[in-house]
Amino acid sequence: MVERALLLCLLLIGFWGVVAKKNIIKKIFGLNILNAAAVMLFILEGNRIGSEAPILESGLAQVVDPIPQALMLTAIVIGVCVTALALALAVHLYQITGSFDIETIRERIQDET
Amino acid sequence: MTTILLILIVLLAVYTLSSKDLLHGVIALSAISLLSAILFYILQAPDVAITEAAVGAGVSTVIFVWAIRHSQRKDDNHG
Amino acid sequence: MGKRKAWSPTLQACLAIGAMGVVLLPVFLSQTPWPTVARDYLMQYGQDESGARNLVSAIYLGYRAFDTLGETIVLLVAVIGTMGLLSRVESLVNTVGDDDNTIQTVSAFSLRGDKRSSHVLRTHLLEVVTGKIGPIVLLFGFYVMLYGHLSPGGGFQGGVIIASGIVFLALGNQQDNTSALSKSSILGGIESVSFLLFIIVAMSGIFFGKGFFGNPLADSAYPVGFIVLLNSIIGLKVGASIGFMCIAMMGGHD
Amino acid sequence: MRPEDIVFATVMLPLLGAALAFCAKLLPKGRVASVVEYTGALVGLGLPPLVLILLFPVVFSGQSVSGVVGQWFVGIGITFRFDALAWLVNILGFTIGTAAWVYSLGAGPKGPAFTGVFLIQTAALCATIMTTDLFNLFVCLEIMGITSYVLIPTSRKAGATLASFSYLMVSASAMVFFLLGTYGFYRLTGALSYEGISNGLQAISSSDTVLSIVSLALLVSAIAIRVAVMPLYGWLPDAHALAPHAVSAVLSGVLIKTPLFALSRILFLFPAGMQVGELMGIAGGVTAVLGVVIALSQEDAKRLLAYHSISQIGYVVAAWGMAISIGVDSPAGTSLMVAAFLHAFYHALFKGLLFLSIGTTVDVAKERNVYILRDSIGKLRAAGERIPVTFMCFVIGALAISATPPLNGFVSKTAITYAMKGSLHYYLLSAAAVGTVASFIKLSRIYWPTGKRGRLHPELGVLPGSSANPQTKAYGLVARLTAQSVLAVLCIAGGLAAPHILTIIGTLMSRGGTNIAVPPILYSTDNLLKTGVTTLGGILLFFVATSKIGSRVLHTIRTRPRSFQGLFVSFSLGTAVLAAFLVVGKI
Repeated sequence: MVERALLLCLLLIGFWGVVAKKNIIKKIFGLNILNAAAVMLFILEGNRIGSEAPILESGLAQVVDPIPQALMLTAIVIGVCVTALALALAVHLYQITGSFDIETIRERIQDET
Repeated sequence: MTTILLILIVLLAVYTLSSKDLLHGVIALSAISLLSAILFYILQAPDVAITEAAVGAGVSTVIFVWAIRHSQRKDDNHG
Repeated sequence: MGKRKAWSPTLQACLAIGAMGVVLLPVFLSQTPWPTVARDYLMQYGQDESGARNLVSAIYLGYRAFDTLGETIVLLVAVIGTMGLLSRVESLVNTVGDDDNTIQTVSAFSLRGDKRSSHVLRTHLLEVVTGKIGPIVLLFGFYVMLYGHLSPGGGFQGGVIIASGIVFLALGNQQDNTSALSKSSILGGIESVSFLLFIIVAMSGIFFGKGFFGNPLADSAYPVGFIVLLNSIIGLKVGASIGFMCIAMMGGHD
Repeated sequence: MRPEDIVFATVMLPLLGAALAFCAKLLPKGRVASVVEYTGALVGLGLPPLVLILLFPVVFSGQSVSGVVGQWFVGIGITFRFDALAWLVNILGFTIGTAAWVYSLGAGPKGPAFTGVFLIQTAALCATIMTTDLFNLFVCLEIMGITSYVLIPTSRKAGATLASFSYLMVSASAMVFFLLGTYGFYRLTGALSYEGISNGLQAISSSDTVLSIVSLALLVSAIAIRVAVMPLYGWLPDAHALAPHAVSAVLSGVLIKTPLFALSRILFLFPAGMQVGELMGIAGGVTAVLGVVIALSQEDAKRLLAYHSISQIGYVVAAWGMAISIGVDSPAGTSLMVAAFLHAFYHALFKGLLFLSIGTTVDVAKERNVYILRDSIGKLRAAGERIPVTFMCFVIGALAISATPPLNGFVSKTAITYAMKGSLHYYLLSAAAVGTVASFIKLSRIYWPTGKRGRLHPELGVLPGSSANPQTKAYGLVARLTAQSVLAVLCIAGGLAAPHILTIIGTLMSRGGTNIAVPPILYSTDNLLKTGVTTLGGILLFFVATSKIGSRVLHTIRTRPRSFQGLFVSFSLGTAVLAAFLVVGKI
């Protein structure tokens, strides 16, 4: 229970970063944290029904649920790909406008066009 | 144990978003990735742990550092 | 909607986060017991059906391999997009206002450009150490890649390790002739060809009556061959594309 | 070859084509590389329609092909379903995709990398509409998203990079919430396929109902971001206005509609789905009106079109939502669904046409402001453009979107309003139609001739992306004009052949292969009278809008504060409202 409350806390911190931070790199930090919180929730809860890693050994034991783990492999990779693209866009915006501040960037681009 | 790790992760997350120096933020973020890799290992998810360590702490840190090297380290308005 | 300015941004943010927090409460605090149907099925039949002892690999490359194809596509597109933007970042630095309208990708780069020679970070020590470690890292990457069905790891993780091995080799080569593995054309070639191979392997099940993304070796003595094959292709592809991206990023200006 | 395998050709052939295009990237530039690239495009865009024709008898007789990818165990593997809905959306995707790609040969970004990414986007569209698995839907939506983030900034405008970044941030955050919705359903039912979730939900205890509702709300609002219904539209105008023209045509023609129809697959199966449909229907009606009001206030020609896309998607969402809230098995529901799809399809045709012809014009004139840009015909002529084609294409597109008989816009808008006569949506959409006419009168001013001869600065008149080599330039011109004329012909044909098309789509949308949709009466005196009144109202509104007071109001609307933060605030408040609406409806 405490763990899930902490995860909710982590998720909201990430969301706060995405929503309220002006610096676009900080926004990307927030997106990463948001993603990590969702991944941790899946793994944490999938662990509740077993005690062994899902690699079958000779002895019979209850393994944890492998499905959330397989799904989260995909989710982690997609998260990193999106982060990479977001950073490339951010650097490009910085090269155009000379700023990381989202409002400054918006103003400078509007002035230009 | 998991609770302690999660508390550390939450604290690092707050630091990541509030630090003035973006490079410190990147390092805190890769620390979060490492801690969560340990967490996944404890939670019987070795595959996810390896992926998180390789991708989260490795590749994404490289990209973040590249991005910051191409721009500026300081968060100007800090808000 | 015109009067948004009256609200302060902080208040708006608090409202958004508060609303989301309330919505997410039932998701995070649900006490419903976690379902065990799929786990029980996999424990009983998973190894026979896919041949892999590592059940995560069995799902990742067997039961739900279509998701994995999607994931590699996302990686491919992300690398193309990043490289395209990267080339524009570089060109903006060199010639401001250059504006031609064809999609570009970084087609040729090397760590040993003129700019690199004065780089402080590249000491002799670094070159020697990375040059020696590189092959070992590569070997480890291949191990993780090929044994993904038995132990933790697999194509993707192995691929990332291979990519770091390639980067080490690129950093550590002391002669002016860049090592073959870190050449952009070779890496790009491996990436494209392995993507083509992946799609052909995915379709191969059709000719064995197993359907799209079915296991063509399901009835043979070694059903696990399919997973090993997919692991190797993914490993090569991921290693090439991430290595490509990292070298291009490190080879840029400072 | 079993039917299950043939169905996947629509996904695999574009991917194969993309792989070929990427291989072409490796070859040295020249004839061989181009041949490989064009072969890839042919494989990816040309062959799948043939496969679709092959599959037509199957879906027309009311059957569907469904199963598990790779014949794995159904509880874990990915299930899919290829039915009439998937067939129709595929046709939509390939028609617009092919036209846009051909246009892109003439102007805008091109090259193997562009072709490859474009083909991957098409494959993702087909996969999105076929899948019946929540996590696979997540992956497909991510592919669609990431290809758009890559394609939007290829126009090399500074604003496009910002638009792409905003779109990325808001939709990537929304996808995390989609993942949490998936988590909720998996926790409750242990399944990821829609069928499994729907069966599992019947057995849950009442204390878990709230979790199931919240999960559904998270999924719906994450998809609604992609569809750009009213509170969640903020990312769209910049992205669509600043992307390359070919990409704009695909984005607003196909990309915002596919997730909507994919969502209907989820909603059919859930008890709370009807309420979601009801709420989204109202949101759609409001979107149609507000979108057109903002469109009327715009100065930038392409941005005006982008706001129009929001307004027109509002029509589609209104009819779609109403269909789901009535229930798609009833005749009324089926007719609404038919109308919704028809409008989605026809909107893709005429909006694609408008984006391409306006795109050519603004590129030639190097000016996007509809107040400054005048006498484009003269400028086009001076640039060596084939005037009749580009100008006629614009006229056809503008008349179609303003619902002038007998063009296709008239048919689909009449079909929608006919099916929803008497409801609140009916009045909202009629109001939106007036605004559409007014805003297109405003847009067509760029072609009004002035007294002076059209003159060009020396550097004007060169289309960005077109080559200096005269022979290549000629090929490019042919490609652009072909793409535009094909779309224009389809617009006219879609209007003339409307009764047949309505019957075909009606049969496809009905269960069991017999048409239960009520065919709308198109050319009744009522409808023609209404069209006349709408046109007059539009002209009147145009004069009101150009009056002093009108232009001041529009200026206020245009310069309303828009912030990045607002995107997220509306997303999270929208989700909260949706969840609250569903929870209250349940208790």
